[in-house]
Amino acid sequence: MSTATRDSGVVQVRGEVIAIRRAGAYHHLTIVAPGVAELARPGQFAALAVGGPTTGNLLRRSFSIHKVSPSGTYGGTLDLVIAAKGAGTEWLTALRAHDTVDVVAPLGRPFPLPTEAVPTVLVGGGYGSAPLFWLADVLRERGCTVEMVLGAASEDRLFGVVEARRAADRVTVTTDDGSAGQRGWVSDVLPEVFRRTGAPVAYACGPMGMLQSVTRVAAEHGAVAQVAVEESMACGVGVCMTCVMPVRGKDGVTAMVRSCVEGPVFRGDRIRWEAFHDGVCGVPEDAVGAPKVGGH
Amino acid sequence: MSTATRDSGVVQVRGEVIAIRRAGAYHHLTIVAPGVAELARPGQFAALAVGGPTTGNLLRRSFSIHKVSPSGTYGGTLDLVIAAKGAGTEWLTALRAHDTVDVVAPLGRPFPLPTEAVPTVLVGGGYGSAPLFWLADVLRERGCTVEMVLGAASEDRLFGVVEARRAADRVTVTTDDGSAGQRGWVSDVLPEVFRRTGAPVAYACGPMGMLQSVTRVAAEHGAVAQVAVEESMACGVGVCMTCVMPVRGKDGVTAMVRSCVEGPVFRGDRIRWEAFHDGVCGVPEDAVGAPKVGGH
Amino acid sequence: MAVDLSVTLSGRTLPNPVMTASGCAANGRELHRFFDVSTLGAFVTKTVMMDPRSGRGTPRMAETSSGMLNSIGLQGPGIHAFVAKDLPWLKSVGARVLVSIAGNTAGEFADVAKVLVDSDAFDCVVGVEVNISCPNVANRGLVFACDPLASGKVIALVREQLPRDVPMFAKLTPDVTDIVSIADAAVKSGATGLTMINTLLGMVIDTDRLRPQLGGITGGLSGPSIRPVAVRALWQVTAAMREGRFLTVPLIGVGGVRTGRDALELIAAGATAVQVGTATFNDPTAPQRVLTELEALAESHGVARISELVAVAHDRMVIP
Amino acid sequence: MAVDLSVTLSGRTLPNPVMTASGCAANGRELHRFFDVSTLGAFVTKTVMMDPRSGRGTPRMAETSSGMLNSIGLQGPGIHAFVAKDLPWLKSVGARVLVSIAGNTAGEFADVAKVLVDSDAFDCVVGVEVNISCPNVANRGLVFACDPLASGKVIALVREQLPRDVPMFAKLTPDVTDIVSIADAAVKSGATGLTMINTLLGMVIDTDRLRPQLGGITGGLSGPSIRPVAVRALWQVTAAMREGRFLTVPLIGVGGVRTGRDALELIAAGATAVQVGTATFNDPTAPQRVLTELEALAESHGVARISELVAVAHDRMVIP
Ligand SMILES: Cc1cc2nc3c(=O)[nH]c(=O)nc-3n(C[C@H](O)[C@H](O)[C@H](O)COP(=O)(O)OP(=O)(O)OC[C@H]3O[C@@H](n4cnc5c(N)ncnc54)[C@H](O)[C@@H]3O)c2cc1C
Ligand SMILES: Cc1cc2nc3c(=O)[nH]c(=O)nc-3n(C[C@H](O)[C@H](O)[C@H](O)COP(=O)(O)OP(=O)(O)OC[C@H]3O[C@@H](n4cnc5c(N)ncnc54)[C@H](O)[C@@H]3O)c2cc1C
Ligand SMILES: Cc1cc2nc3c(=O)[nH]c(=O)nc-3n(C[C@H](O)[C@H](O)[C@H](O)COP(=O)(O)O)c2cc1C
Ligand SMILES: Cc1cc2nc3c(=O)[nH]c(=O)nc-3n(C[C@H](O)[C@H](O)[C@H](O)COP(=O)(O)O)c2cc1C
Ligand code: FES
Ligand code: FES
Repeated sequence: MSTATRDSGVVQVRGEVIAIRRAGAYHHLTIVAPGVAELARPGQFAALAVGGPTTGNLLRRSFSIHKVSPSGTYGGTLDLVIAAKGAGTEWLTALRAHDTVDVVAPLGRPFPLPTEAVPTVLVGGGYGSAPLFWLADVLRERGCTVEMVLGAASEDRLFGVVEARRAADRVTVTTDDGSAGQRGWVSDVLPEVFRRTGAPVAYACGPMGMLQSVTRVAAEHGAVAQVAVEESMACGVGVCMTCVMPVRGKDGVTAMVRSCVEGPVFRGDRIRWEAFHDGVCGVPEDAVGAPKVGGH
Repeated sequence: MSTATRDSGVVQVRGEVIAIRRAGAYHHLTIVAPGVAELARPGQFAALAVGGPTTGNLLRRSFSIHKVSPSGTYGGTLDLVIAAKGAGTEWLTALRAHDTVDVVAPLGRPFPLPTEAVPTVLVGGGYGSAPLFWLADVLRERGCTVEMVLGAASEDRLFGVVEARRAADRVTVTTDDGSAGQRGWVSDVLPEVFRRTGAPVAYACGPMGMLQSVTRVAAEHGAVAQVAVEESMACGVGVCMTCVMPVRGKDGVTAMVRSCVEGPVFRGDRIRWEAFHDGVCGVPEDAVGAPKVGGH
Repeated sequence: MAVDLSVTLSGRTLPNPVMTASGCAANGRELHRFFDVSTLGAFVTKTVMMDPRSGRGTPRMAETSSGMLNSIGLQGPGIHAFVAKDLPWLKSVGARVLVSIAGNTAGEFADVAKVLVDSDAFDCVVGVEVNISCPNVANRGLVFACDPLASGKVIALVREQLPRDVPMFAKLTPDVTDIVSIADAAVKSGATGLTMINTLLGMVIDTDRLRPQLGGITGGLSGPSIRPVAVRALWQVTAAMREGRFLTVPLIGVGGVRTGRDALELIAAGATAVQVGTATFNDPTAPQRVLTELEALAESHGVARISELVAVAHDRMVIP
Repeated sequence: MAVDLSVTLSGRTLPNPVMTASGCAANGRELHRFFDVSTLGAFVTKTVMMDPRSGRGTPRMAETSSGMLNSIGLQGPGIHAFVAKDLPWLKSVGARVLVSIAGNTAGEFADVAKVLVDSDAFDCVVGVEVNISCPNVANRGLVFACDPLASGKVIALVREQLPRDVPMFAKLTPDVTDIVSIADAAVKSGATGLTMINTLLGMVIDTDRLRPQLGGITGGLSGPSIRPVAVRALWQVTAAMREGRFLTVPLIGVGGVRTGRDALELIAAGATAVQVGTATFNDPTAPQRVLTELEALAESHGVARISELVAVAHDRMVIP
């Protein structure tokens, strides 16, 4: 079933859905996907083909890996949390047990882990919390303390509040409408969390606006934010150049880098947030190879 | 569910598959399709949308109506016999009970029935026999005797041999490879059948080559052949002009007529068989509006 | 609050912007079994020429990924039979009719228009669509709409035959290097509007028989697969008109519309009205369904009139 | 019996006719995780220009029915970085490389070719693909390949830089009224082959925001939706060559190939080799899978050599 893929850290496999259940506004899928669990690290993602043999939707859909388990009754499994929003996610969330789906995983760079046992803050927006519980487990194994902040528009759009209580040392919940936890945004509660924990590092996954404010608040408290971004991706494997964003390298030089292979996790302070505006992102003038005035 | 369609003899309805089972090389589908049974006559067909919401296959697939039943536990049903050969039929034959499928039916002109109780010959090639059992019932209700000839390439490609024994007064089976019945083609046995029955009319459904030979043999025995043709159809409802074939009208004038609305049943001797050649059909020079030499 | 769906095309006000596409709805009777064709903004008839035409041999179609190829060869009864039978029927059910015409020569277009204008049922005609995306017998079969001069000539000759107040739409092919120059020529020659786009020239080979699948070898590609080309063509011509490169005329968008959302896409690019073609083969009620879906969508955008959405995307670009 | 899959393109023999398509496979490392890129007939690199280029802003893609739009804007490292890093890597894994080059001006194309020819790893290069489907800065951004003169000029200048025995393919856009005249100009100016087709110009409007979905407004349409246009272009140019209108050169087919059957379709229309582009985004092993499927299909047609199937459909027409 699984395609042996040249010891390259990624497999392509015809997965079998073994469980699919609602979780608030989302669907939680468990897929038998041999080979993925052994390779995956928190923060990486999976790219799924959608629509079946007659489909007109050719592009893969990407999802953060929620968790993996190397063995089990059915072989290694992969868990994803999917919000139905368009043709592809509607097809995926309508799958039934024993249906098959083509999976390429794991993809992208995982969250970098601290070398020492430090306090950490994990921030998830909506389904963005999906990869954080597994990350929390790994961090706690390394002796880090984990404080989690989960935010969403409304209660049904929160994911994993119960699991958070198990995985983290402390959990704060916010919703825009106050239907659960504190009314407001995660950025409202974050300053207090950083103050309290003195965490030198925050991990975040969620909408771009949230990632930007986590980065800002972290910086204000001397912390580094590691953020998992979500940019439109056509291939997910690094060959199409659609998923780029302006990121400053270690050398201080900005380039349009592929978020599927050099991300999806970036240091928040390296992302050129000012280039993003209402769903569109421009090329900063100082980026490598940026169009010259009057040029291309 | 069913769209009331203006008392126009056809309905569009979201059908529900209630049974699907193999029958030799074919799949036999029973679909709840309220409204169809009341309107349908033997020889008409149904056009089904395929592929589901994300599909890239836009065109409907046409199938002879095998039988209908106006009421039942589930409401009116429609039975079709489908050979999986391409994307659309593969999708249809992979449907499971309770899946839904968009059906437009009944379409086209049915087999014209004799006004008197006469002997009749019904000839089916492959799945082409599907509409003939229902036709046989109707003919026998009218006092006609029915003799059936079923032919196919091999035994698994015969459809309804058992049902034929019930529906007809006598049944002859032929297969190209001799795996069932007599080895050979239906046209090998037909002369004898016409001689024996003295039938003034034959009804046939199957591949074009077979329809042509049924027409020829019928004519040789002074009988009229009513044949249900199969031409590539994009719409099935008469609006696209893809399904045309050269047919001589009552006035003797040949026109390119739509087989979906003026057919699929034509008098065999009206079809300009000589225009067909290896899957391609030309426009006879004497057809209405035929290209003039050097013209369009 | 209900959205006002009416649109005005070159002086004629239609109750809504949704139409059938020429050649995808025959001349009305067949679809009338599925929905009342008079509920559409207009009914666009199959292109008719002077004489009856048999069209091409078969196969005439090939399914393609999210689309199809056709090579019908403009089969039709000829303009005299059309005005004697089809047009009166459309009038009798209360349809507003946009009549699509063509000719083998520029002169034939004009002759067809004349017969139409002189016909009894002409008062149900809300415009003429001049299908210049067909071969010009006088010029080695080159499609009229591939050449600004030939396009302009046809349009000017047809214009002479039509009463001043009858809207005339030139239907353009996308198979050109510069569609704006063809649009320009058509408008300068008297087209009061443009319909875009006709099919793209395409071909399918049967890989079992290893020969062209269509009897006519090449065919016209249509369906959702070509919608991005239609949107682009509407956008380019609208942009040129907004820049004042030629007179601003209404555009009718066609190409790959299957849903109300698709219709809105063409409208936002610049179309005042929208035609539904190939999607009708998938769903015979498609034109009516598109209208219903479009209405709901316009409502969700909070506009009072659908016309507020015409070309709206030109004003909403984000330049970061 | 095994089919001989080898094909000869302008003097270079490749083990099989399947390639990646420029811009759909990056420069090899990423796909090499999924299959050994040296097993393909050739690996076609992302178009490279003189200087590093950031490409356009985002969004750079929109999914369309059976296809997609992209507006990457030729992002790349520049030819110097390419010959320093990418080409040696491709050589190290044993790939045969078809290098795609472009320029903002005709002169820049030639300069890029010169750097390539002078590079250390040049011996793994089996040809140069000249991507003339990009904007000509000197002519108001009009795409070179839309104009026979501009196309010819680029080809002639690049030809001067390349050793005689290095195959040179001109990559054509389908967005022209007459692709045969562009093919003619390219061949007359020294192209030893042609690659067809590049993407079609298209556009998608986001119907929630009512604005163009791509940052670059328009983009290139690719994928199975455009295959009928690719087949038609290959057919027309092959027919013209068979009629002796210009020198017969090998064609590389590209456009919508997803399966071995699709590849065979392009081959039967006239392509000697075939590139797999957008399908790779659906399935990262697509180029290799297409090769396997094509081999099985050729076998089922009972040919000894795949080259027997090139343009075969031109000889198999049924004229009833
Ligand atoms: C690294 C990464 C991780 C993600 N993790 C999750 C997750 O855990 N759960 C979840 O529900 N969603 C996640 N997403 C978003 C998810 O990929 C999109 O919601 C999904 O692709 C939308 O597909 P659709 O067919 O429903 O929508 P459509 O709008 O029909 O999609 C059209 C095209 O746009 C692309 N696209 C649309 N929205 C997005 C988006 N936000 N990101 C990337 N591509 C997009 C699709 O892949 C497709 O190619 C993630 C995205 C990325 C890039
Ligand atoms: C009046 C009529 C009655 C039919 N009855 C039956 C039946 O009872 N059982 C059965 O198995 N088949 C029947 N067929 C044939 C059936 O319609 C085709 O096998 C089917 O359309 C093939 O679809 P596909 O997606 O599998 O093949 P594809 O090759 O993928 O089809 C591609 C396109 O070609 C059209 N097409 C291909 N073959 C045919 C064909 N033979 N006739 C019409 N259109 C075709 C399809 O509709 C589709 O639009 C009938 C056809 C007609 C016209
Ligand atoms: C079967 C068929 C027949 C057509 N016949 C005509 C025609 O006679 N005249 C015309 O102007 N366009 C004709 N067209 C083109 C359509 O009107 C329309 O411009 C094109 O199909 C694109 O729209 P669509 O994608 O919605 O089908 C035809 C299209 C199809 C599919
Ligand atoms: C994301 C993307 C990037 C592309 N970049 C290039 C390019 O740099 N140079 C080029 O010649 N063609 C480029 N193309 C065009 C492809 O090489 C190919 O000609 C086209 O996509 C049609 O083939 P397909 O349908 O198999 O994708 C690109 C296509 C896509 C989808
Ligand atoms: S999604 Fe294709 S390069 Fe990142
Ligand atoms: S199938 Fe469309 S007219 Fe017959």
